[in-house]
Amino acid sequence: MTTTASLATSGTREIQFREAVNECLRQEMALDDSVIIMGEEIAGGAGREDQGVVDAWGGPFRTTVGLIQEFGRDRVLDTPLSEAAFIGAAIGASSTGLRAVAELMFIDFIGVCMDQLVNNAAKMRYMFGGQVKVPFTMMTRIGAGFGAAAQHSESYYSIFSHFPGLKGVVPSDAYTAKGLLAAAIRDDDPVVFFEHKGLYGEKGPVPEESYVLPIGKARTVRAGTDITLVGISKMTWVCTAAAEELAKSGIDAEVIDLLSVSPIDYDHVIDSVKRTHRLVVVDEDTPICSLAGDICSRVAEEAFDYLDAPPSRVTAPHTPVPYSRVLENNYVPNEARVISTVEKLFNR
Amino acid sequence: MTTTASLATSGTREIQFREAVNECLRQEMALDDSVIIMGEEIAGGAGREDQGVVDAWGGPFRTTVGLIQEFGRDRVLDTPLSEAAFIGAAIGASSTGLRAVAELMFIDFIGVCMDQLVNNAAKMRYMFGGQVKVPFTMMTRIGAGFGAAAQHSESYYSIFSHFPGLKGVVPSDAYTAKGLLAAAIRDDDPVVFFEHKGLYGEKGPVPEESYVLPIGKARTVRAGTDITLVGISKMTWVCTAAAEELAKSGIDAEVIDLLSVSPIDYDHVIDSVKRTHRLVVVDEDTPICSLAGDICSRVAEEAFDYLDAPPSRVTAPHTPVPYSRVLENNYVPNEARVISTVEKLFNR
Amino acid sequence: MEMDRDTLLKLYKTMITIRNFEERGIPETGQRRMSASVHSSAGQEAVATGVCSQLTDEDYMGSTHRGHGHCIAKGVEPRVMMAELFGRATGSNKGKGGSMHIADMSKGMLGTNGVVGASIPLAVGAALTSKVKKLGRVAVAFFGDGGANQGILHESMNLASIWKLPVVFVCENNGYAMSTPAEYALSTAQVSDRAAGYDMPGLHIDGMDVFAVCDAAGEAVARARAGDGPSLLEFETYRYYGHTVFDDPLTYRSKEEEDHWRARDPIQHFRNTVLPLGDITAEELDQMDQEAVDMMEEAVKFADESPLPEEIELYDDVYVSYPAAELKRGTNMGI
Amino acid sequence: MEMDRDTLLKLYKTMITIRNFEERGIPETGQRRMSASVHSSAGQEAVATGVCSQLTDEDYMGSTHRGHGHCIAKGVEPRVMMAELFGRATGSNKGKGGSMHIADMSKGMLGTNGVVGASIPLAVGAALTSKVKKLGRVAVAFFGDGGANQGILHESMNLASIWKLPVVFVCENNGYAMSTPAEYALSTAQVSDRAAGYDMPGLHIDGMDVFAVCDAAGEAVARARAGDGPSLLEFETYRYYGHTVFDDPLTYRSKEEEDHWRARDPIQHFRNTVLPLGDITAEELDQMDQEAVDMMEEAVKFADESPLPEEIELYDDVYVSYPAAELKRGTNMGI
Ligand SMILES: Cc1ncc(C[n+]2csc(CCOP(=O)(O)OP(=O)(O)O)c2C)c(N)n1
Ligand SMILES: Cc1ncc(C[n+]2csc(CCOP(=O)(O)OP(=O)(O)O)c2C)c(N)n1
Ligand SMILES: [Mg+2]
Ligand SMILES: [Mg+2]
Repeated sequence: MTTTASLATSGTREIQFREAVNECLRQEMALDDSVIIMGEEIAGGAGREDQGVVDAWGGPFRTTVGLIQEFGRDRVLDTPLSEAAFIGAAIGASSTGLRAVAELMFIDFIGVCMDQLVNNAAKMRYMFGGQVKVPFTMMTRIGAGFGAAAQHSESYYSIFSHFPGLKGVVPSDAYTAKGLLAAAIRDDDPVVFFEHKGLYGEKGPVPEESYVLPIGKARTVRAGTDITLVGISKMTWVCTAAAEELAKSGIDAEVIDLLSVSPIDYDHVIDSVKRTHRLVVVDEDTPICSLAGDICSRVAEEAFDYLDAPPSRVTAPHTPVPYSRVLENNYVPNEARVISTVEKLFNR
Repeated sequence: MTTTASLATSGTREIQFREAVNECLRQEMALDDSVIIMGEEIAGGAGREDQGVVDAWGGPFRTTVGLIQEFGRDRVLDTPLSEAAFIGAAIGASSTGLRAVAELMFIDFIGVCMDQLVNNAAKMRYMFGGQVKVPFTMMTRIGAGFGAAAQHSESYYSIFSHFPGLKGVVPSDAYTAKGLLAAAIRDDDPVVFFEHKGLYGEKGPVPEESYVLPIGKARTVRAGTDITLVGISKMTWVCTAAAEELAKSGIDAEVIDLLSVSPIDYDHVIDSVKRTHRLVVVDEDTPICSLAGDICSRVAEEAFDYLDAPPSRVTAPHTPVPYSRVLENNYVPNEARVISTVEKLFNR
Repeated sequence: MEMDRDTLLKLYKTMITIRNFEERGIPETGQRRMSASVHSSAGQEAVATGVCSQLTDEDYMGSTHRGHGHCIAKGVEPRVMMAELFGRATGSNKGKGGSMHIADMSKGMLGTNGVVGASIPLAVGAALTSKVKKLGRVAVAFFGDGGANQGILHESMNLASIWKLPVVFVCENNGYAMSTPAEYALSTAQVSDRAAGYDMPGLHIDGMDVFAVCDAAGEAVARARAGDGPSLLEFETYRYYGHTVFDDPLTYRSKEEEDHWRARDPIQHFRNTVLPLGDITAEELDQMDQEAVDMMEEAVKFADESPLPEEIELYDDVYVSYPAAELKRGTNMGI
Repeated sequence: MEMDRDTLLKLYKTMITIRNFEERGIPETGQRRMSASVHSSAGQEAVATGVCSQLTDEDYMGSTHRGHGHCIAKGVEPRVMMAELFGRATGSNKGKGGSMHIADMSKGMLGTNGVVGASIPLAVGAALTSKVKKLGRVAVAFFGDGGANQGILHESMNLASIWKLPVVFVCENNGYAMSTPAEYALSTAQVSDRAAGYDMPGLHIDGMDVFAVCDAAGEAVARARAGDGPSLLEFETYRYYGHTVFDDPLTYRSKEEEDHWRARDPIQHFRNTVLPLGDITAEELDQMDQEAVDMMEEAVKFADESPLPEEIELYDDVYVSYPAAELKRGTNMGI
C-alpha cells in the first residue's frame, strides 16, 4: 500500500478540513485584492453597523471565521437570504474584474439560484464569443448522515458535471481542500467547490504556504492490482477502509480519489482499470444519471476490452434522504456495501 | 422491419403532435373537473377582463388553443412571468385536491423554479411519510435546431431522471404525446412532460377517444437483430433513419423509443441488447452525467456478458448551444454520426 | 377585542403547549442525538397561536423551519410531533421528515419546510384549490424576516393579488435570520411596507400580544374568505434561543436586548392582561401549565416507547406508484 | 432640460439608428431564416437612448431579449450586431450568441439576455465591482413589465439597496409580456410603486419623451454615482410590432391602441419639440435619417459578406481552460 506524491508530505503540521478552507480564503484574499467573498452568515451579524466589525459565527461551519476582521466589510459581505440575486451578483462582479466567491449554504438550495449558474456563469463566455472570463467560485456543502433530512443532506454534484461551462471540485481532506479551493479561486472559469459536512473536523497535514492543486486531476490514494475503487469526496475514505478489509481476503484494491467533477479525470480511472480489470464507483448521490454511472459508462466505452467484470456502482438509493437515523444509516454507502459489491464481481 | 403493437393502428385520422397535445388537454379537462392548467401565454391575453374571453395565441406553440373558451378563466390561467411562484402554486394546488398542469415555456428556464420541483413536488410525499399525493404535471419544451441559441435550445431531461420523486416522459410523435400526456395528468405523482419543438408539426395517426400509455415503458419502433439503437424524443427518428441506411449495408438495427426518462425502462433495452449484443444511445442532451451515459452504464452492468462491443452514445458535445446555424448543425446528433458510430462498433 | 372565556383559555393553552414543547422537546431531541436542525419558536408563541386561532381545521397553512408552534396551533398533536423529532414510526411523518418537515394534511398543515420561502407558493396553491373548488377556505403562508428577502415571496404576493386568492402572508419578524440582523438584510424598515407594491393591505403589529395578533389575523382572514384577496401581516417578535438551540445568540445580540424581549413574554402578557379582568384565575392557568408539562412528559414517553421505522421503509412513499426494483436498481443496497 | 446642439443631435442619431436597425435588420434576419427569436424595440427608442445618454462607456448595463436598442445606445456598432444576427464570424459575439446574447464588454454592455430577469443581478454585480474597486461607475439593469414580476428583481433591489450600490433599475413598461397585458399580470398600477419597499426612489415617466427620460435617468445616475444608492425608474412605452415580428399583435391589442401610441412616436416627438426652437433644421435631421438608412445598407452588406464561423468554433470559448478532448469525448462528433 503506497500513496502518491500528490498527498501532502508528512512532517507538515496537521489542521482540520475547516481550518484549511479558512486558511486558503485568508491567503487568497491577502494575495489578490480582487478576491471578495459573500454569503449568508459568512461574517455572521458583523454586517450590522452599530456593533462594529464583530465576527459572530464566521459562517455556519466556521470556514469564514476572522475574514471580516482582516479584510473588512467591502470584501467580506454578509448577504440577505437571496441566493439568486447574490450569486448572480457574484457572477456579474466576476465578469467585470473581481474574483467573487459566493457561498450557497447547502447544495440542496441550488434550485433557487440555478438559473444564474447555468444560464449566466456557465454560458456567458461562450454566448459572448469569448469576450469575457467569469472567475467565479461557488462554495457549497454536501453530504448526508446528520439527521438533517431531505432538504439539507443532498450531494447534487452530478448536475455540475452535466452542465457545460462549469467546473467542480470535491476535496476529500484538508490538503486537497486548501489546494483545490486556491485553484478554484484563481481559475478563470466558474468553479463549484463542494465541502462535505462530514469532513470538517478531519485533520490532515497541510503546508502553511499557499499552493494550488490542478482542477481535473484525480489522485490514487492506494495502489492496488485487483480492482479499481473510485471515491468521491468523503466516499474516498469508505473506499480505503473497504480496501483494507478486502486486503485481508486477498483482494488488492486500488483507490482513486476523484477530486474533480468537471473536468472528470477519466483517463486516470481508465488507466487504472486497464491494469485492474474491475471497477466500482462509490458515490453518495442517487444512482440515475449520476457521476457514478457516468464513470462506469465511460470505462465501459473506453476500456471495454480490459474489463473482467461489469463496471459497478455503490450509491444512495433512488429516494430522498430520510430523517430517522435508522433509515439514513442505510442511505449513505458504507464499507459493507462496497465490500459485498466487490466480492460479487470476483464471484461471478 | 416491423413495428410493435404499441404504435397507433393505421386507419385512424392523422393529426399533428401539437394538435394531439391540445386534444388531450381538452379531453382530460372535460373528463375531470379537478384538472386546471396555468402558464405564461397559455390563453394569451385572454386574462384581461375588458376583452372578454378571447384566445389570442393559445400558447406560444398553440398547444393550449381554445381551452379558455371551453373551460373558462378559473381553470385556464395565464400567469405572470413568475415561474417559481406559479409552479410552486400548481404543486400546492395539486397536493390539496386539484390536478394542476403548469407550463414552463422552455426547459432552459428550469433554474428559476427548480427548487419547487425538487424540494417540494419530488419530496413532499416522502418527507411527509406518505400523507400526500402530488398529481402535478409540468409541460415543457426541449430541443435545439432553431437558431434560438444557448438559453432556448436545451434538453435538460437528465436532471429529471436524476431526482428521486419525479417522473418524466418524452413523447416522440402525436400518438405518444396524447397518450403520455393523459397518463401524466392522471398519474398521482409529479410528472414532467417534454415536448420537442421539432415535433410539433409532425402528423401521425391518433385515436379520437382518450387513451393512456404507460409511464415507464419504452417501445420498439423497429425490430432488428444486429444492434440496439435507443432514441429519446426526436432522436428516435434519427435512429430509424440511420437504421434504414444501415440496412443497406447489411446491419439490421433494432430501434427503441425510450418514451420515459423516469422510470427508465432499462429492462426493455437490456432485453434487446441481450439479443443484439451492441448498443448506441442517441441523446440530444450533452454527454456527461447524461441519460445516454446512464443507459450505457446500466447495460454495461447488467448485460455485461452479452456485449460484443462497448455500449456507446451519440450526444451533443459538452458545450452550450451555439447560435449560428453552421455551428448548431453540428451540435445536434444526426444520422451520419449514428451510422459512423455503429460502423465503428462493427469494425473494431 | 371581545373574547369569551373558552376562547381565551384556548389561546393560553395553545401558547403554553408550544412553549412546553419547545422547552422540553428540543433538548430531549438533542440528547438523543437525532439532529442539529431543530429550531425553537419559544418567544414567538403569540403569532402562531393568534393567527391559527382565526382558522378552521379545513383552512390551509404553510410553515417554515421554525414551525413547531405553527403545527401545534393548527392542531397537530404534540406527541406525534415529538415522535417525529425522535425519528419514530409513530411520528407525524413516520419518522421520515423530522422537525423541518412536519406535516398533517388532515389539519390543512402543508408542512414545515427546510428551504426558506419554499412553502409560500404551496399556500398560494392551496388557496387556488379553495377558489377553484369554491371551498371557502383560507391559506396562511408563514415566513421570517429572512424569508421576506426571497424572490418567491414577491412572486407569490403578486400572483395571489392578481388572482385575488384567499391568502394571508404572515411575516414573523424576530429580528434575525440566523445571526444576520433584519435591519441589515432588509432594505425597508418594515416588511409590511412592501404590501403596497402588490395592492394589498400591509400591517405591522406587535407579535408579543396575542390579542393584537388575533385582531389583525381575524381581519385578514375575513377579507380573504370574503373573496377580497390577500393581505400581508408583519408581526414583531423574538426567538428566545439561538437559531438552533446549539448556537449562542449572545455572539450577535446583547443580553439587554434579550431581557427587553423576555420582559414582553407573550404568555406573561396574556396573564397580565387577562387576570386583572377577574374572569380567569391564576390557579386555573397554573393548573393548565402543569397539564402542559405533563403532556410533554407523556409525549416524550410515547415517543421513546414507539418503534423505529423498519429499515425497509427507506423505499416507501417515494412515489405513489413506481417499479419497486427501480428504487435500488444496481445500487447494491444491503436491504 | 437644457441641452446643447450636439447632445440633441446625438440623441436623435441614436434613436434613428435603433429604429433603422430594427426596421431593416429584423426582416433581413428573418429572410435569412436565422432565428425566430428576434425582438424589435421599435417604438421604445427614447428609453434606451435617454438612459444610456447619461452613461459613459465605462458604465455598465445589463439588457433583455429586446435589447438591440440598449446595445446601440451603449455604443455597440450596428454592423457587428447585424453580423451577429446573421450568424457571422464578424458578429459582436462571433456568431455564437445571436440577438438574445449580444454583448460588448469593452462598452460595459453585459449582454442582452434570453432569460427574463436574469441580467438584473449581473448589473448589480457590476455595480459591486465598481464599489469595491472604487471605479465610480454606474450600472443599469433593464427589464420589462413582465420581468418586473420575476423574484430576482425583488432580491436584486433589496441587495442593491442595503449595499447602496450604484445601480439604476429601469423598467420598460410597454404594456405587454408577449400577449399578456401588464395590467393583468402586475398587481400594482405602477411598477415604480414597488420602490418604496426597498427604500429607493421610484419614478413613473413618459418613455416616449426622450427628454423626460434623460432627466429622470440623469438624476438616478447622479444619485448612484454619488454613492447614494439605487433607484427604480419605470418608463411607459410601447413596442410597435409583435413580441417577435412573426406574431400578430392585433390578436391581443387593438388598432386604436397602436395608433394612439404611434401618434406619440419618440422620434417624431423629438422633431416636434426641437424643430420649433429653430436651432436644428428639418433638413439636418432628414440628412441624418438618410445616413441611418445607408448605415444599415452597409451593415447588411458587411454582414452578408462576412465569413461564417468555422465549424470547429463549436468547441471554442466554452471555458478559458479545459482539456480540449473532453468537450467531445465519446460523443462521436464528426468534427
Ligand atoms: C433558501 C435557503 N437559504 C438558506 C437557508 C439556511 N437557513 C435556514 S433558516 C435561515 C434563516 C431564516 O431566517 P428567518 O426567515 O428570519 O427565520 P427565523 O429563523 O428567524 O425564524 C437560513 C439562512 C435555507 N434553509 N434556505
Ligand atoms: C424566465 C423566463 N420565462 C419566460 C420567458 C419567455 N419570454 C421571453 S420574453 C417574454 C415576455 C417578456 O415581457 P417583458 O418583460 O414585458 O418584456 P418585453 O418583451 O415586453 O420587452 C417571455 C414570457 C423567458 N425568456 N424567461
Ligand atoms: Mg428571523
Ligand atoms: Mg413588456
